[in-house]
Amino acid sequence: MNFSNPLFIAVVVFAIYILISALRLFLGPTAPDRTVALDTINTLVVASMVALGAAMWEVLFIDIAIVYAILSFVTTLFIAKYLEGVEAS
Amino acid sequence: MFWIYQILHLLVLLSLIVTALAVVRFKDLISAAISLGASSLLLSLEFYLLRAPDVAIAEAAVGAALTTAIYIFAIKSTEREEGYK
Amino acid sequence: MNIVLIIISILLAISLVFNGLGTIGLHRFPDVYTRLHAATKCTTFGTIFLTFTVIVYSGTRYYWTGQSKFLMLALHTIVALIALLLTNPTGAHAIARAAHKMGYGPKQAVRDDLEGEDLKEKEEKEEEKEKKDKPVMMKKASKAEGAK
Amino acid sequence: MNWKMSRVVTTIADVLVAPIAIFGIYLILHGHLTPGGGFQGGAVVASSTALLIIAHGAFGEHKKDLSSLESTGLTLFILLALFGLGYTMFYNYLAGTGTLFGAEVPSGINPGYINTGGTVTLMNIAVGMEVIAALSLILWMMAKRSGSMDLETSRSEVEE
Repeated sequence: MNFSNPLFIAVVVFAIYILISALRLFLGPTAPDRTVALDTINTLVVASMVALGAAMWEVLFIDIAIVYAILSFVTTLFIAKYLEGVEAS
Repeated sequence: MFWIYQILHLLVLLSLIVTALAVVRFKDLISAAISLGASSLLLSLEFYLLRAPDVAIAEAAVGAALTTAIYIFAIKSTEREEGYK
Repeated sequence: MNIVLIIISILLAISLVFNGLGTIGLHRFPDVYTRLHAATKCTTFGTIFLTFTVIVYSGTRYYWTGQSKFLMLALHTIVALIALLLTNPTGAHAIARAAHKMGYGPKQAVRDDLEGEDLKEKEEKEEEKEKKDKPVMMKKASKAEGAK
Repeated sequence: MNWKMSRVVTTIADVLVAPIAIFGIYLILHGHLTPGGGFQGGAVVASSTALLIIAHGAFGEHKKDLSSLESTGLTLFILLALFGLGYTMFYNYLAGTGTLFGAEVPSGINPGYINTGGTVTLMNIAVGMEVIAALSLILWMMAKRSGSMDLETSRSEVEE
């Protein structure tokens, strides 16, 4: 592994963004806000997985990013469908 | 340049702690389920960083998609008592 | 300086800047809809540019070394890009629809175009209209055939 | 949870169901060469079932089919384990025999030969069948029960 690859440094910056989005998930006043934060975390994690797979030169690791993108979509749909039937107080 | 890798681990584990604290702290069930989904997704990223793609796929499939789905089906059949927050 | 390195740095910088803007917008905006707008759009755009970076990186590696591993890397990244393009806007649409159905209005907004409308009823009316339209067309066609 | 979602979501879900299921089957069948295996691939296929349920509602009666598939997978796994009982349990009696799954493993750097798994491939398939059926059955039953008292029945049930 070559740690001086620019993609590795990009992944570190992505990890900082993930931490900031996790703070919004902690603070967000309503449930849709938290869902938005979850969606942002998902996209950032997919991005960092693609960058890490390219930096490690492993083809199989990109497949995990594809699975992850599709499965996080299922999670988002489930939460959205539950929230559709709930009334805010 | 190995310290970059360690900083990466530190940041991911820190955000994992934040989401895990959110799971324990929230009184609203759906917010706790959302935080649990985020926590298990970040755990999958941590397994990926440790170069265990096998466990990462299992965690992403079971922890993120199926467990959240089952929790939401369970929450759906309860009654909501606490205020929305 | 290599020209490929310059291209990769520019694409990576665009990706990092847009992802950062999305994350900042998640904290700065007051409302669910504006937060969704900032977060989803900016992170999708940034991630698309990150996949472009990886494609250029692995493509040039393939050109230099000739190993088929790097070509596979580029192709799998294109599949990941397609998956991301399909899933991300749909998730944003579902969240916005759920928030509107829950009853959260936009803050500081001048007007809400969808206010007071029940989306479900509107869709059902549209579907009924479509169902009504189809037999009418069939009848017209049969009439025309009968005239012949 | 029995009503339909909007048309955008149902269209994209219809597009994405088949690729997810195919990717899960790929994970099951390549479990002895690449990361993955019976449990992981089965969970991915079951999440495609979750996508179908979320888009179109839980309709139909599939309890008998799914539990018979689960029983078939478990029985196949136990039978495969018992076939190697001459030596020990789970003995890999197909390895190195040159039959369909028992080709010999080449040494050195190689691109990865598919048919060298022995009984591991067959056991992965059995475990995959079991996990697909069990997780889909859990999801389908919970969707059916949690939505039965709700606002309105799904459109497909009305049509039936």
